[in-house]
Amino acid sequence: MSLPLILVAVFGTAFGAVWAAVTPDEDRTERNFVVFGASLVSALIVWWLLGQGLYSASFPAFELGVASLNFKFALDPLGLTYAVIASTLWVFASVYSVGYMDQEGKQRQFFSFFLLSAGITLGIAFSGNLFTFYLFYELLTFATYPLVVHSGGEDAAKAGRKYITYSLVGASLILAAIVMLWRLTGGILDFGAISAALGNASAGQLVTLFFLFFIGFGVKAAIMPLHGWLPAAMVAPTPVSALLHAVAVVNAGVFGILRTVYSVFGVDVVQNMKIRPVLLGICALTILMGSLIALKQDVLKRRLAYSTISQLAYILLGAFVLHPLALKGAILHMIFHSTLKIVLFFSAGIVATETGYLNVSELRGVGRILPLTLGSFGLISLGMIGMLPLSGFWSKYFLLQGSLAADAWILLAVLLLSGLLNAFYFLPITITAFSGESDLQPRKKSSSLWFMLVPTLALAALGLVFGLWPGLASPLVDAVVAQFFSL
Amino acid sequence: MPVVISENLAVLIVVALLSAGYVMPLLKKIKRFRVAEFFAVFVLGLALSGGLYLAREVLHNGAFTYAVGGWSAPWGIELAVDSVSGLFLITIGLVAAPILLWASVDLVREVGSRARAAWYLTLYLLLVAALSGLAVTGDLFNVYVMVEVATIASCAIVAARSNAVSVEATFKYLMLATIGSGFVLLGIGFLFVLTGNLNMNFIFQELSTSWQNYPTALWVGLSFFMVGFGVKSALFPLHVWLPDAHSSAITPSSAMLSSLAVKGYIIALLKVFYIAVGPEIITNLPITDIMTLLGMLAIVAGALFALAQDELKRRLAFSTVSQVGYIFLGIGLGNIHGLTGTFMHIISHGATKALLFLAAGAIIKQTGKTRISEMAGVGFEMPVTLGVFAVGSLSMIGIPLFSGFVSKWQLLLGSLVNRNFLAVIVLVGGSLLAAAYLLPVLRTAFFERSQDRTVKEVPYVQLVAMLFLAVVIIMVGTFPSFVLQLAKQAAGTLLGLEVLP
Amino acid sequence: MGEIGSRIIQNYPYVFALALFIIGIYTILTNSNLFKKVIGINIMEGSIYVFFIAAGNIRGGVAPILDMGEPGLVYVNPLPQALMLTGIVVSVSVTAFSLALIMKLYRFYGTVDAREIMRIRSEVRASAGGN
Amino acid sequence: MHWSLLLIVIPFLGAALLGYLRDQRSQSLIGIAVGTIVLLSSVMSFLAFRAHGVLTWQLNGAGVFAPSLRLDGLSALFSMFSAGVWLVTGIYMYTYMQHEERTLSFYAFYLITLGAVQGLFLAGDFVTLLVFFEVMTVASFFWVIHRQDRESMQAGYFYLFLGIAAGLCIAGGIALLLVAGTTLKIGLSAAVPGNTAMFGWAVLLFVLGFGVKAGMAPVHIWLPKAHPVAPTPGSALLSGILIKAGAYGLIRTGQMVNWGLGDLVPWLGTLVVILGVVTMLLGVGLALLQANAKRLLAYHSVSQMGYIILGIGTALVLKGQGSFGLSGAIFHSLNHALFKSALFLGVGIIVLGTDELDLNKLGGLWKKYPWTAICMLIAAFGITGTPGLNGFISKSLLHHGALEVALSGNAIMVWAERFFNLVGVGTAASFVKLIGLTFLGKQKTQLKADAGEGPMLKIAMALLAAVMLIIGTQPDLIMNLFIKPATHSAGLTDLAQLSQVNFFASSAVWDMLITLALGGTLFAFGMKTNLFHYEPPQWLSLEAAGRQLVKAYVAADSYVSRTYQSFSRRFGFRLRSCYRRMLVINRRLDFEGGGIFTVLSFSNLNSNAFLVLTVFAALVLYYFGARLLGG
Repeated sequence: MSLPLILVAVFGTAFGAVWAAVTPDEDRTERNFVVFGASLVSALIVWWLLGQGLYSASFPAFELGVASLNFKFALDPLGLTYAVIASTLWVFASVYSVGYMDQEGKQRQFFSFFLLSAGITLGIAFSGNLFTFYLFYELLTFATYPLVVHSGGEDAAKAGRKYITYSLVGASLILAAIVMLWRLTGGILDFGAISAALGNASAGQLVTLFFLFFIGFGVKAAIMPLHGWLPAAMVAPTPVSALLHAVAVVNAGVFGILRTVYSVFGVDVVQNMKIRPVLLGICALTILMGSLIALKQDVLKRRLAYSTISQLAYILLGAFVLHPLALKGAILHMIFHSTLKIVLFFSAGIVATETGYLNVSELRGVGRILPLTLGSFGLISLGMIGMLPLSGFWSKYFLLQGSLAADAWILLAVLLLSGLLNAFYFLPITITAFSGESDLQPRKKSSSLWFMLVPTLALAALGLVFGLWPGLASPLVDAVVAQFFSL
Repeated sequence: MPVVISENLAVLIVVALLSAGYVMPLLKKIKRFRVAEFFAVFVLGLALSGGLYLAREVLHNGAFTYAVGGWSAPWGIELAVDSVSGLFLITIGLVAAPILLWASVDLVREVGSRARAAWYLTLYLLLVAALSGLAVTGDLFNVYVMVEVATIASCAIVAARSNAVSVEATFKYLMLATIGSGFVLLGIGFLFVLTGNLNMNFIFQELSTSWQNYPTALWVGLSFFMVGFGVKSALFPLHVWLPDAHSSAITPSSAMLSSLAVKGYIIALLKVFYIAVGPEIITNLPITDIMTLLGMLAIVAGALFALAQDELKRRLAFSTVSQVGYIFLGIGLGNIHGLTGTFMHIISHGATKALLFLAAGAIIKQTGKTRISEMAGVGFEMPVTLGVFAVGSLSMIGIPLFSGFVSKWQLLLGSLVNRNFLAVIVLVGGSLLAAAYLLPVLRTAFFERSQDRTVKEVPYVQLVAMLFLAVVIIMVGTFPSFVLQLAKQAAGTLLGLEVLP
Repeated sequence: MGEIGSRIIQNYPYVFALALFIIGIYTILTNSNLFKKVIGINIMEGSIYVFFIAAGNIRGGVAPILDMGEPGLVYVNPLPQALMLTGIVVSVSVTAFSLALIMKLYRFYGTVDAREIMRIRSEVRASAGGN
Repeated sequence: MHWSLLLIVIPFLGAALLGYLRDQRSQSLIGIAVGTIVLLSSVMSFLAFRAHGVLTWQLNGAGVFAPSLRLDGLSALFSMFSAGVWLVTGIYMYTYMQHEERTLSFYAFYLITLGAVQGLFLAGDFVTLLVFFEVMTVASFFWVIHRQDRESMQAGYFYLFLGIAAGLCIAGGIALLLVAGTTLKIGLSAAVPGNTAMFGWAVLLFVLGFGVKAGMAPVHIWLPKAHPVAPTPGSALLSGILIKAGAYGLIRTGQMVNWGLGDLVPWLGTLVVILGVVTMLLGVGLALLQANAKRLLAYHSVSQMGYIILGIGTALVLKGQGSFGLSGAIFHSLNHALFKSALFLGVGIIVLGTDELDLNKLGGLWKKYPWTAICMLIAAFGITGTPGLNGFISKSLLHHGALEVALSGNAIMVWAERFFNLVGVGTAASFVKLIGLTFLGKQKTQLKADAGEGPMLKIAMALLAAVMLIIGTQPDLIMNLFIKPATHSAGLTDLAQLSQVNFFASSAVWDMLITLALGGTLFAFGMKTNLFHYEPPQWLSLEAAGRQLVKAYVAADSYVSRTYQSFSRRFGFRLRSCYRRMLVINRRLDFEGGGIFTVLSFSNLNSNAFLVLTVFAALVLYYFGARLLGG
């Protein structure tokens, strides 16, 4: 029952994409319903799978013929987590973008690729072996490129070029790594089965492989210094920035690294590679540098982009500590950061559409015009800092525990310091927005405002709910931890 | 299929194509010329089905030889039908038919008159026949004859549209090709002097016992072959004729040359080196190193030259140079994976490059724009064409589920088996460069706005042709098991290994 | 010296063929006149024929025509001769084709000099605005 | 326990209700109503504690985070007096807020903060405590920036960021505790942890985190910035209650380490004592130099918190025998809440009438403000520790504690005791200054038309004064009713020595009177020699150091980024030009010709034929070369 459902979830959205593409320009309502419906259906399917209980299952691959390069889907807690995040947020984002794109052109192109990327993301989540993963990962780049350059113009083109260059280079590294792995394991690429087959590989080979994967996925996970594309890609329309650069694409990179560490190599192998300090160092550096650079950004979305960079490094940090608690923190942070960051992007988008302001320095008094938007922005930025009672606290709390339990003391300082830095670059935004009077003469709110506002508020509320009942997420997360650590 | 046909099938294919070719001029008088064209396509279809049948035979019952007219070697002409020939026959059928179908729409307008069109068809079928001959031939005599026929025919179809540029390109092509065939002939002469035979198997037996006595002479002969076939198949430093010829010829010709003609000579080269001379001699002589070297050089340089082009067809021509580099790299690797990769790339690049050229031709025909920089927004006027162009580009870059990936994968494996990491880097970088010179086309076509909305999509026949090729690419990419098995077996036959079906 | 000399004397056809080949190549390379290039190609191919016939020849052998009357006759190898017949045919056709092309080129460029054609062509491209 | 839940819920409901009320009066009525309800229910819950002892309440089934509440003597006491002060302030605000703008937001955050504070005092485990701690920080932040001018913004950022840092410290401490394997429950002393070092770090982080809120040196810097700019009720509550949250946290931390029994963290007691002394000295020293009334009071809050911290420190040093210090700290928290809010409210009344905070510009106001003058005088006596007023009681308790540690002969402790008296002198001096310069002498500024003390203001002040007098005169009642149970629930069971203390022993009284006298003389001396106008050099303050640090960072950062950008620009430019050049060469080599390329160009037939030959030659030569090399 599950495999067909997964196929529906993955390719149903693709079908929706085609539908959206063939819908004539003027039938906006129809297209909107298609977009919303398709993402809703896939989300429902994912939730149904979740409801089925968190078993790991891998489905009969259908033969691609290329020696043991099979097309294989699998269902495991880790993948399911990513799927749940992506598909759920996609529903909200579809509502939001219906509102946001109301005035924009090229809707067919936008929405078809929007849905296509949704399906591909689910494909990444459910892929059962490295080859399938690589396939969808590669496709994601091409499916999201049109969204990045959607706004047109020279800088969009430049950003798109940057994005695709970075991604393709990363992907090609991954391809090389996969081929080497194939050689080493004698053709075994299924997640979970690889590490057993790596027995006769030399340490040097393993480390080389690991770093090939790390750099390859690190591009999308925006590890410094591979992050260049992310701030540039902020020229995209806001729903795109929100989804792709807070939820789908960057998380795909992070998810890839999680897969590499836990499903490909396995905890013990990585443990024995003795490279943890290097990895942790890189992550710590990314966290701090990202925050410090974010401090200097005046363009709101760029600031958010840099905060994303540093927040993603938290997740990787948790992954590399190789401790159950830290992994729990990492997975929680993957969930919470997505749900929080998307709200920030949404609010920024609303501000941009309603007032036309893009810079932090212009926001003075805007809070009076858009109280709900800026209110949720402020609330959620508290969450990003890691203050109770918002969800952001809990992930950092487990990250801290994990890294301390694994004797990575320095991380305590890093995490606390970066929390403070987050406060430095997030809070002034809200405070300026609510203090003083804006010189903006009041104009009527655009008709589609509520389409954008409702998802924003709902997700903000979600952040609060998770903060007060972090237990809601724990069955899933504990399942992931139990999957990789024999506790 | 009746026995008499099935066992004579190999020669029947060639004969059928030849005779069909010679019938064409007679058909130029009939009322609707399309009939003639469709007849030609139909014959090609027959050839394809025959090729498939042979391939299945070979795959299941192993290779067999066929003595033409019952005269067995060394007196008679011997055809050696093995998986190499099967694979290449399939490639020919899969690619030649859609190209001709595409051409059939406005061939007359392209070449000027019905009569010329009819002769064009003749030449086209001759070329195909010669290539199929190369696929099935078993001795050097035929190799020479077929190579010559192919050369003249391909020169002729380049000159089909008679304007200054194409004629000049043709002349250059002809000169170089003739020098090349002179070298090939000399190479044949050397082998003959050394062994007193022209049949590949006999040559193989002779050499395997006695080649240490005169390695230098053998080497000189092999160098003659390499240069001769290198010129004809546009191995990098010898590719000089290709860009002019391919960019100035009419679209079907360019597609044909890039996707098939070039490969035909490579098949011949493979036969000479691996069947006639034999793998162990090849691996003992520095040939493989040289081929690897030239292959890598070709991959990089071809791509760099392609980047420099603004004219779409010329860019594609240079990309052919680069892709031929992949094929030679595979030959140079000389292990089972490498050669499998070579064969897979022969078929995948055949389909892909044909598709790209046809799409480019469609764009040029509808918009009259030859430069990429002028093609802003074409994607919205001609979605299908640009869509299949995208398919071709992705396959060329080597994205999974497209045929290009399969061959790249095998090549990567091959270079890893040889611990040749430079080759790995070059392969990966090559596909990045391919992305660099193909994706801008799509970007310009889809993500830049154009003013005029007047352009229309090409007629559906041409769409069908292109879509067919796209489907081939995707099917080979997604379910390659049959072709891949064939390619593996072909590589096995060349290396003298037994590959289980 | 003597020994090498005698070998040269013995294999004079090959030496001759080599000389011819070099002459042909030299003609192709040095003459910018297209006709002369074609002639050069013919010379080159001629050298190849010589090479083959020499290779196929056997001292005192007779033409390979089966004669039941006299057994024990030594026949020269017919294969190279057959090959060369084909080769001659091919080269004739190539020559014809290239001559036709030269005529067309003369029609287009008004000259049969390769350098001239190069010059004109690059001028045309330059006027077309380069590539 | 239901009463305690009410304590937390009611204020938030009130805040929600405020949204529907536009005019200031009804808003303030809501405020007063909520304050009353909260006070009543806190009293009720105190009675419940008297009846049933410690009450705990746990929200189950929430998985990772299970909020829990705990009502014991300490929390009951703190919640009660905070509720009381809140109510008084609410009454005060009825008049005061008529002179402020944006009353709605102020009232909303006034109530939210009340809820947060109550929750903080009633929290049953440190995570729950942290929740309310953060809410309190953020909500009270809006008091500070309420004026929204540049100064208040700056002060607000200081307050907010330090508060958040404190929260992060506490969070880190919690994580450390968990890993160290001890309980997070409040009110239990930690079981012997698995990892003592980690436990020590956790305690240190707690001290730092709560110290920020408690205005402990050297992280007190937010306090003198925030108080002057906030509206008077805000500063009154900040200084009266919010910093007590820090003290509360410190006390609970002490309880967690079981007041030094078992030497889990041996250095803790000494550290806290030193911090306390430094805080006292710094606060009073800087207070003496202030001319701005509110800032003077703010610095006094610092020094008074120093007393409290010192008390906690002595309790820690004495390992379970320190009931003097601890009870003194608790008692002093109560007292300080009372007189410091009274003082702030009084100053607020003056400000309403004069818009003047500079003491040197005030004077002779007692005629106009008799009630205020009297109440502030009482409060001043209280804070200076005059016998008969509340301050005296707690200070003498603390002094006992100090004496006890001094008996140990340890130099630090001896000096601590001496500084204790010295600070008393300074305090006295500066309050003589405050009262004298404000109410005595001749009037320097003329008053506004509506200047004067409205009934509500009078009531507020009078209430506070009355309570202070009651405490001052009936110390034993208060001790037995509140302080002893609180001390007991704070983890000190041995309270024997508390019962035999005689507050009004002549020696103690004399000490205090001498201190006052010395204070007076110091004031006179200071007024003669313009000692009070001395400006301490900038570099002394931590804030200045921080500013230097930020400057240095910014400079370094800008330098690095500039060099990086210029480098990358130049590099990218080079790269691009090389790339273009290559393309041009390729094209010319390909067919465009020109210059040398006419000969080399691929479209040159001769060169092509030559190329073919060269390749052939190269192959043959390569072979021979290979053979020569290969032998």
